[in-house]
Amino acid sequence: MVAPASWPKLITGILLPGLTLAAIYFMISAGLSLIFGLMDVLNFAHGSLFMLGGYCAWTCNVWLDPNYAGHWPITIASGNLRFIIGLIVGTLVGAAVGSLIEISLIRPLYKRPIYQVLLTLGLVFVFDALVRTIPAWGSLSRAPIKPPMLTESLSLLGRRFPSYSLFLICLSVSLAVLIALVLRRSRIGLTIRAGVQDSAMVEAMGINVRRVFTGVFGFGSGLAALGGAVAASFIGVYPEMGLEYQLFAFIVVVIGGLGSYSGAAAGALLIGLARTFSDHLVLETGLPTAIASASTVLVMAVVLLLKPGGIFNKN
Amino acid sequence: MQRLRPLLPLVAIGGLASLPFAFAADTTRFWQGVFIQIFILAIYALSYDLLMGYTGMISFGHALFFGAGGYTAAILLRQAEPPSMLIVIAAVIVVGATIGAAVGALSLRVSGVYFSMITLALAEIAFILFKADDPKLKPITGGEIGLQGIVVPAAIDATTYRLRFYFLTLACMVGLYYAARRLINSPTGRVFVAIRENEPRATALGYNTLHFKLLATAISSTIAALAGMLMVLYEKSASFEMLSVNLTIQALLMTIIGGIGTLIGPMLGAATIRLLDHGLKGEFMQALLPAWLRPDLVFGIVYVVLVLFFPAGLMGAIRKLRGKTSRSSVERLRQAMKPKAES
Amino acid sequence: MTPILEVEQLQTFIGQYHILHDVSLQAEQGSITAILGRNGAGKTTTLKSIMGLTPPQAGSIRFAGQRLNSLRTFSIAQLGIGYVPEHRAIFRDLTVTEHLILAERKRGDLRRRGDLIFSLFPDLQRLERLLGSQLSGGQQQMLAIARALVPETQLLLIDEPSEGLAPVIIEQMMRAITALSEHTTVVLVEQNFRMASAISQAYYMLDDGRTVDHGTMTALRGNPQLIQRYLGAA
Amino acid sequence: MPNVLLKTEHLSRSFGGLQAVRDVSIAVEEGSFHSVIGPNGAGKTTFFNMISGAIKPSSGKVFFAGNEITGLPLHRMIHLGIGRAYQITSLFPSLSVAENVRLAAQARGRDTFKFWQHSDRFERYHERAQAALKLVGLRGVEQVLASALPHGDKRKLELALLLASEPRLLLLDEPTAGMAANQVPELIEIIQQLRQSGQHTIILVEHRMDVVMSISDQITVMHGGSVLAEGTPQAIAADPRVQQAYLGELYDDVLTQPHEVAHDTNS
Amino acid sequence: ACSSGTGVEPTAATNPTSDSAQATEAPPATTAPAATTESTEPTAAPTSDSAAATGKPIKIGLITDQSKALSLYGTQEINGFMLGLEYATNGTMQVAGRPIEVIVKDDENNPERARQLARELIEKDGVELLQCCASTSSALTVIEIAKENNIIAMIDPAAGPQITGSNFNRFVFRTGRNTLQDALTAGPYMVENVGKEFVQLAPDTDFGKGSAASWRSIIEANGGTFVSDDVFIPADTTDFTPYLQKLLDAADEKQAKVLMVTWAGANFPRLFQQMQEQGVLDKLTLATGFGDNVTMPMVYADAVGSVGMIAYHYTLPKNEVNDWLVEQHKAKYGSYPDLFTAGGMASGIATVRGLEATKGDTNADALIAALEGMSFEGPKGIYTFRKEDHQALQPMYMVKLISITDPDAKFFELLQERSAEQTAPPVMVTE
Ligand SMILES: Nc1ncnc2c1ncn2[C@@H]1O[C@H](COP(=O)(O)OP(=O)(O)OP(=O)(O)O)[C@@H](O)[C@H]1O
Ligand SMILES: Nc1ncnc2c1ncn2[C@@H]1O[C@H](COP(=O)(O)OP(=O)(O)OP(=O)(O)O)[C@@H](O)[C@H]1O
Ligand SMILES: [Mg+2]
Ligand SMILES: [Mg+2]
Repeated sequence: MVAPASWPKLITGILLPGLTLAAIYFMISAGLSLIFGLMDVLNFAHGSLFMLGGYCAWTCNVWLDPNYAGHWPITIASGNLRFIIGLIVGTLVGAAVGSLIEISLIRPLYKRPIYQVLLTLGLVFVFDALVRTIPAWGSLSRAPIKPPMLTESLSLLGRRFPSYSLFLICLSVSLAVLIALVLRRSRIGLTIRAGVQDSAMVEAMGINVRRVFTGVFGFGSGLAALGGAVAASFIGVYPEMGLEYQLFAFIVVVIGGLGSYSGAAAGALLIGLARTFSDHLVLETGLPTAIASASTVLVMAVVLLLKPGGIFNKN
Repeated sequence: MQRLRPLLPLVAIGGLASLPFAFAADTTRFWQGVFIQIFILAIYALSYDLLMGYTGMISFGHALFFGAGGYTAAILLRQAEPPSMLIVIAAVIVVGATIGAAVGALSLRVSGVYFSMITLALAEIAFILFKADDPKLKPITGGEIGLQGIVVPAAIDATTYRLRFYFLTLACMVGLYYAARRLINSPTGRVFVAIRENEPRATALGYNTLHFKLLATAISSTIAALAGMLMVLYEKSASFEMLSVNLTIQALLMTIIGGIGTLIGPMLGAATIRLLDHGLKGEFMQALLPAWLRPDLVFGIVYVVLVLFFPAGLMGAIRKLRGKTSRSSVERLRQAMKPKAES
Repeated sequence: MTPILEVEQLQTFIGQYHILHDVSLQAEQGSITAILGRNGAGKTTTLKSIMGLTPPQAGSIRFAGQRLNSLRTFSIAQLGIGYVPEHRAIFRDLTVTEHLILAERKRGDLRRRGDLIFSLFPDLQRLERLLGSQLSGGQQQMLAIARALVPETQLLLIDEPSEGLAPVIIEQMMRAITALSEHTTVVLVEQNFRMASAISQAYYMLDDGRTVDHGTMTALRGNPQLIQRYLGAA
Repeated sequence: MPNVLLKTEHLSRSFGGLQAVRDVSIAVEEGSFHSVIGPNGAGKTTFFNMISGAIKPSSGKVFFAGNEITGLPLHRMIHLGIGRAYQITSLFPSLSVAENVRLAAQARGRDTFKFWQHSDRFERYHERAQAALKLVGLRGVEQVLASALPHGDKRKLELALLLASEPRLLLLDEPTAGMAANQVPELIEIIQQLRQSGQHTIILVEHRMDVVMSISDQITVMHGGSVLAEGTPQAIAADPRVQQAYLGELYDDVLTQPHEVAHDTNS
Repeated sequence: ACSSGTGVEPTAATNPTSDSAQATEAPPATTAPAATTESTEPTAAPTSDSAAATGKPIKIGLITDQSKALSLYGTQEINGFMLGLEYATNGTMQVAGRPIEVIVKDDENNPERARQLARELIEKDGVELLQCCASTSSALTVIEIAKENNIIAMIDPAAGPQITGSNFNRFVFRTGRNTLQDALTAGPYMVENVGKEFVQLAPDTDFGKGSAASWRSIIEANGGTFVSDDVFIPADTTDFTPYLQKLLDAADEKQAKVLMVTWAGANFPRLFQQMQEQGVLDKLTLATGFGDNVTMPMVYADAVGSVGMIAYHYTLPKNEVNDWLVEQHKAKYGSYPDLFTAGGMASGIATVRGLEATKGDTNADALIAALEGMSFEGPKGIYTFRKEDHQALQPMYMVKLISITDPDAKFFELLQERSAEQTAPPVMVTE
């Protein structure tokens, strides 16, 4: 079907870019999977937190730059340092805002799951408008700013591969492993799963369910924001990015199977590779390019029809 | 007050029918247009409520149904010799019902969020296909430009006969509302509600719930398709926007704001959203609000507050105002229990 | 001996409905106290009020001298109160073992209490890997009780433990509760009057959200009219 | 010669490695009252689930009124005349009591797809629903939402749902669970009435021995998935295996005086 | 060719405050004081509209993006249009005794909203003329409403060829250039001076396909060849690698020399960055259209020295109108007029000139008669509305990028001015 392509090309043209996409998808999906799967909260605003992380990181990169024309008392000469500060600030802001959202808005709605969807959907509008309202951000799209240490490209099998993409992939994989270890070794997962079904009963067992929920929500949000902060140097920032990546995150989580953490990883991998593979397919066969755009949802539809509960569904 | 209740629908219909004559002459055309859109959106919201509010199936791809109706009408009307309107309507109904039933059939395999997501996927695929700039598809779908300049039968052309079209859509809305009412009060409709409440139990009572879900999606889809057709007749164009997630979200918003599972609520929701949109972005509000407070932000905040504090939407608020809560079910229970406890 | 649990003139609303009007009760350390009353009398609500699940609007609850009224449920539980709810409240997606692990309040609780639990309900050991939803009705009830036994508690609130259990198991459980009451005070809500009367020393009779009578179980057994009046057939 | 309404042949079901029901063959005569008892986890509910079509047997067959019904989907069972109550209450929580029962009554009729007519026009379902409510003693709360009923009344409503579909065979899984002591006789009264009306064949699972012993024609004792014993109440009560596996000492007295309650057994 | 109708979505890197301020500060709707010039005779136009005589204001509805991705262009259009009116009326803001009133509406870059606003403007606010918009999709819906209501719609900067092609109707006049004109500007120059072996990349949209076809036909007509299939990239692409590899293959295996890029959308900077990182720009000479002053500095950092076409830059035209524009713009808005300011101004001027010819009558037939074939002096020189498709023929520019840091935005050196005739596109009207 696909014109025979040499192995190096398949690796540099499909595998690596596919992994790069998967890395971004995973970072936004991991938190959603935790929140959505464990707490049963369908957080539509998860993408907004991704966006928030992105904007915060971008702002750090720009404002702390000594060349920045605006007025800002602190400047940092090293672009690498600005980048790292951006990641930290983005993550922290995301986690804080996420926790706040949980405490103030989600908490009253644990008994009305549909309303969580509706409320967080409203938050998407609020965040979208907020980003456009903040003068420093606005409606326009902002170009990605990469740290100097990651602007070089590496030579790989006769092609050049951006080192930032490699960074994305490595970061994502290490995060995946780290979180998996934390989850496996803690009682938190258990508490949350039980708390979702009957939080009153879990409280009656002496566990502060609310705090656990807030913690998980904040953690998931922080992850999304970190994803956004890292992605910002690759895709730039723009107000629509929240909803755009939110959709990917939903798809990933659903493909993987609700609440399955490894499912999220598998889902991200699947749709990342599906996208670059169909990009390749379209180029080689002259099929309509719409197929590449549709690949993500197509894969989801096929997976759900074959395995109605997602790949890693327990039942 | 209670005695007058049966008159309420008549008053409402009468009010809407005389509305076009209430506007100032130089803006009446505009307001007629706004209300035409409201009526069409109300029909669309109604169809969503039938599915979400009564059968408990949350579709994230409702725009698919709306767009299907719209494109069917548009494609037929753009034929060199367009078929009669009756045939167009019949085709829209057939297409709407078929697509709806097909989507309903998916619920055989997936349920809950998975159903929502797969409907989203289907709508998204349709969206991408209809938007695609593909040599084979474009002659039918119009691609990104959509199908513009559709010729509507002269007698119902909204440009020349705006008022006539106003009454046409009003009649459609009222008719479909009563049809929907009838449906949910019918034995079939009651089973829809039973499925929403507790599907396994409905099955155990002896209902083949799949049949009912098929029926519910087919009917809902047909109504949405009719709304899409009306929209195409009014706008004289069909574009891929009709299939977009935005439109599904609109349906969701209208339903929530109006009040889930009340039929009339989502229709009010449609009016609210359209008028709010016009109001918030109109000169008056812009003069009133500080420049940085964007209308979208106001809308978002109002919406969040609504969901948080008025979960039953406008209808819930109205009922509250009319003091219905005092007769809530729990109270009725307690009253009913009293004599028994003493006996 | 001072009572470990003192409840005075409790008034509880659920939403806007006044459910408990005036409930008072006391439980002596190391005793088993039964709360009796017909269907809907407010027995479950009393236990929930103590646990802070339906916080009372008025009245006072004291446990080991400490006021519980304004505490949140988990803090109340952490004071050393265990709760077996009406209708089991088993988590569908957690395995039996996971239920027991979750019930630990200190590391090693399960190790310490495992023997007691599994001797009481040997079935559970066999079912360790099953999910809550896969257990039979009675097995769920066993798990609900077992769960409350994992941590060391000074007070156990048990709501209708015999529901759905086979007679042999009920018997076993009654013995266990009696044995347990040596270290732990037990407050028991039980429809099965036979069981309640067999193991408890004191009773409180509720009717329409009020304590209408209390005394020793021996006294109640000698008063068939009272039983007839408040419980119907005994 | 009374004919057999329900028959199972070598019915088995396993979950993973666990054999929950093993080779159970019983025959229930039309119009009789048959109880199934056994320790917790003996497989009673699983057995019920297979008869009522909620789960499929691993092997074996079920016959109803002479026809094989093994593996038929759940919703078909009601139409054949098999109705069951659930061990865990399962209702339509935010519908009224009356509507809950009406839905059950309507399920067996042929009017469900008449979506152009108002449901109130089908008086017969309303009447049937009222009759069922009356039978279980739930009058005066028709307009109350099912979720707002006290637990005991929910059980009654559950029973009313069942009766409204006018089944020939009634499967009752612990109907008294969660009922107040004073309501149990009431319920037993209802079940007695059903039995005497002769229109129903009833299979009951119950842990309250006083109830089981006083009401059953025939008792099957399950243990570890298989049938341990079968016979009349007297025969079962006297069976030492049953006593040992299920009854224990607490009910010694019950076996001799079914309606009396002994007070001081343990003190 | 990135600077076409739906254009590059403007992007800014280093100066986050200045451009967004621009984007949000739309000038208020301007109402000129009622005029007292002598009233003119009623025109011979078929309507009995006596508005011209009574001095009733002429309301113009301006629909464009003020708040979303194209708001930068929308703002340029608005500022330019107002200045155009001012210039053409000598500051009186009235024509033939009728004051001009402009009502600006934000379509949020959403065609459906543009349609609604067009209706609202006509039916509620009583506008008699329409001006729109930054996006081609919005323009396409607005021209349908214009047709429905017999009202003239002046289009700028939307550049999709179908506006004056397959979707043309006689009420449409476009002062902006379309993508074919872009191709006619750069194509011949590229073939002659840069290289003959081309490969091109465009978004997989109507606009991208149309633009690519324009480039292909013009370049081939001028002796260039495309050595590889055109690469169309879905607009929602995040990682462009598979597509860029295709370009690299074309360079390695098919000796492509020049890369034509058409792009539109938020991800242009990302595309450009990836082209650099993956060595596409090392192997192929980039031929592109240059964009606005805000986007240039950050996207084209490494492209100094490259050549391309541009529709307008304030340093290029040498004429009085442009001088006036630069001066006034600087005075009013504190910055130089940008890519689409000139287009907006041309629209304003064309509107006034047309109305002068009809003596203030906004009747469509009268205005069409006046505007068809009309030439007028605008910021780029002489513009002429071609009779057949109402496309304004206008001068275009080939430039070389010499700086991206100049504080006065003097980024370009003019290589060649292409005349209105040289860049006249073929007539594509299908009716
Ligand atoms: N959520 C609620 N809303 C309104 N009323 C309630 C609610 N929960 C309980 N009630 C009412 O409160 C009263 C006491 O209920 P409670 O459950 O405490 O009784 P109980 O003595 O435990 O009865 P049972 O023997 O049935 O378990 C009942 O009349 C019940 O209907
Ligand atoms: N889905 C399942 N997966 C695994 N095991 C199951 C499943 N359902 C039931 N079992 C097991 O099968 C056995 C029989 O269960 P069943 O519910 O039939 O018992 P029962 O006789 O009704 O008990 P009880 O009197 O306690 O209700 C139990 O050990 C139970 O754990
Ligand atoms: Mg209770
Ligand atoms: Mg059972």
